[in-house]
Amino acid sequence: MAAPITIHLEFGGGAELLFSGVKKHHMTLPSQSQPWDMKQLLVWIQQNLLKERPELFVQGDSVRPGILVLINDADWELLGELDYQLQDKDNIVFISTLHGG
Amino acid sequence: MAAPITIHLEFGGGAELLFSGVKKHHMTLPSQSQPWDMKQLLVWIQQNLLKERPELFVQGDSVRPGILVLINDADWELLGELDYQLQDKDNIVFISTLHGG
Amino acid sequence: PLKAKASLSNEDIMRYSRQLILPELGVQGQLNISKTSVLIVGCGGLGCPLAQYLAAAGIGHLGLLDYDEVELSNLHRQVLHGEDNLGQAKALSAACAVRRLNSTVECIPYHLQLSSENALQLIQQYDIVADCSDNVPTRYLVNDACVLSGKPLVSASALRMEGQLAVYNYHGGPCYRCLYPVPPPPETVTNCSDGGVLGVVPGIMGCFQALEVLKIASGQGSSCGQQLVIFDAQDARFRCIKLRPRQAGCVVCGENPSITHLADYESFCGSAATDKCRKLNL
Amino acid sequence: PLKAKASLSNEDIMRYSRQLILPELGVQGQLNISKTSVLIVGCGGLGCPLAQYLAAAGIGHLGLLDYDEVELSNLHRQVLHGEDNLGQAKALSAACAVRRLNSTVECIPYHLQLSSENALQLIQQYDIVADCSDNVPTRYLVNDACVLSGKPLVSASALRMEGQLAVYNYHGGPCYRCLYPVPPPPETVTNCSDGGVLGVVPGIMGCFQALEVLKIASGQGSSCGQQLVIFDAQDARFRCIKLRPRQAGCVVCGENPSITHLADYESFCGSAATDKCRKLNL
Ligand SMILES: [Zn+2]
Ligand SMILES: [Zn+2]
Repeated sequence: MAAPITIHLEFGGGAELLFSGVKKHHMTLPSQSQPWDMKQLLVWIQQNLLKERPELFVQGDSVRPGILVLINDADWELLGELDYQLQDKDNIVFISTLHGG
Repeated sequence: MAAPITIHLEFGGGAELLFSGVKKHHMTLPSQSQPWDMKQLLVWIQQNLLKERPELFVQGDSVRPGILVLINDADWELLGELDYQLQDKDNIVFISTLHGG
Repeated sequence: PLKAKASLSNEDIMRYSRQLILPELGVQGQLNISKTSVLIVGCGGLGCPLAQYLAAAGIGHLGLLDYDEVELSNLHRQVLHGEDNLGQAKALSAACAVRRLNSTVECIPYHLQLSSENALQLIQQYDIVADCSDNVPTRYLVNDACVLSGKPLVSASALRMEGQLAVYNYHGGPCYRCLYPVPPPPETVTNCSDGGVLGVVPGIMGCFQALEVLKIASGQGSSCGQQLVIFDAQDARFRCIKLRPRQAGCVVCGENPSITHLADYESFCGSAATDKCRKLNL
Repeated sequence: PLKAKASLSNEDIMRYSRQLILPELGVQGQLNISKTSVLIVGCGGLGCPLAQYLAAAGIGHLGLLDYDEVELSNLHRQVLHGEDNLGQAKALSAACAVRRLNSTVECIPYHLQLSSENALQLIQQYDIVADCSDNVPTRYLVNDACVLSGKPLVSASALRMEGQLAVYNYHGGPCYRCLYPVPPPPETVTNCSDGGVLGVVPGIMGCFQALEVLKIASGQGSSCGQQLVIFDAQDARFRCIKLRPRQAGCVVCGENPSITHLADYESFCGSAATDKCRKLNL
């Protein structure tokens, strides 16, 4: 069994509007047999935080195009994307790309 | 005996000009009987890094007026100033106040 | 202080529509901005972008103070002044540029040096003060005058490729003297004439000042009240520093202040209230 | 490309003296700036401060591109345009303002929409491109044109109280498509007309763009080549994100690019190359 972990979730660039406008969320993920990975986190967010219009946040089993995922201030592509295993106190940011000028 | 510790020193706002223009210094402080404190660090900097014109950096046993000391992104006044005991991997910044506009 | 506008005109609604729809601002925030008066001390590298964005955003009343005239060596960073303004008073040149941008802003140029004699009388007429000056004595003078008249002070500075910003005397936070009780030895102070400055660095810092002024004016509040923002343009890196609280022993904002009126800041600092004299390069 | 200046005139030395003395710049850096040409795509909230600070710093040649005319609702953030310029082409209005500031800058206004037909021919004439546009199709178009012509792209964007900045296709780093291979669903895209924007936020981001352009032009180099800077104006917080490297599979800058000429970006993105149509607020 992996122990429960706490993570710091942030939404920005407009993605926070899907979460009642709240940008910062301190979350505890329950213990489970395997370590948490990003793929499971996305499912968990849909079930526990994202109350409506999931198609504006996820597409298939990943985030929709135009949302960048950052793990501890690094592009998640550098860390394995969906396969990244979450560590206690990780900071995960979902940020919508801005296009205005 | 306290073990040797590594610290990250930074100088900015012009204070780096006293250190050959080098802003960032990774340093290992040797082991000593007592834990290192800021007062001892100032002496150590004078003896090991500051080659000339110490009066532009220190005054008495503290930094000269107009230099702000930051310990891990907090004003050192919040952490005991000269009495703060250094921890391994601390980030210590000495920044000259700017007045231009 | 301006009399409160009860509502926005149709033209106001058109002009400010893109910021009115922000939930953080809204109609009430815009009305608050339109009834706020701001004194800008220094119409140079910081004061120019600051005045520009405050005027554009619809600030009610802008005081533009500078004793100096526009020189060719100013134009690389003091973007409200153009080649046609060389030799003109900066305060007047800036006021003309502001009027081109937004004629609904009440704008008063002060072509004078801020001094112990005039500072309180001037600052008392404004809601927020922005320190865009370029020398140590003026920074202490502005601070003390803001503490004595109870005004928030949005302060920025820039040199070479670095900038600093803080909001002093705001919501119970520290003042400039809480942080810097003793002025720096004059031989350690570098100004922009001596040390140089990349023009867009005060540009960024002046815009940042405008942001914090607008957040205070609109009612949102500044997030820099007990913080110092330091900017390193070479690394493109900003850093947010948590500062000490208001100091009980501060001689101007503490519990037993010994400074109850403005004195001689040039002799206190051992230097002149201008950036024109040459000092050691540090 | 401009022919290289061999030396600075006495007037240049006076005008740029405060930045010439910076060790990071020096005479060679200033000469480099004076022979650099920059195309600014979009003369709005980002393009105005960018053009202003590039011109002030003595950039050699500035292309100012915008298809649009100045409207009252632009003035809260598009600070090169004044009330007298309402109805004028933004490219022309911006060029006039730039000339007031620095008549030695060669400035060409382009009152047109960047398109697959004209983008390559235009961009090939410039050393650095700055994306200050306001819509998704233009951002892909500018990116692809920069990759195909081998130009660094200094890109910024702003909305509500947030901003983003990155330098693409620079020193072997990623391009915009490496990061965003698939355009966002049109219904998730918000523009400044719909979502609003606090004017000084593009002000700060446009100044930041000017800084990175000047660092590239002078020879210092940008520190944002594989980085994304994100700015939250409410918290006054900047964050620097380490980005993925250039992607071998990128369709335009990868090892086997399938995009070798510019196509139809509006249909690729499912939206128009303007920020004027209304979309869902997200
Ligand atoms: Zn105080
Ligand atoms: Zn690519």
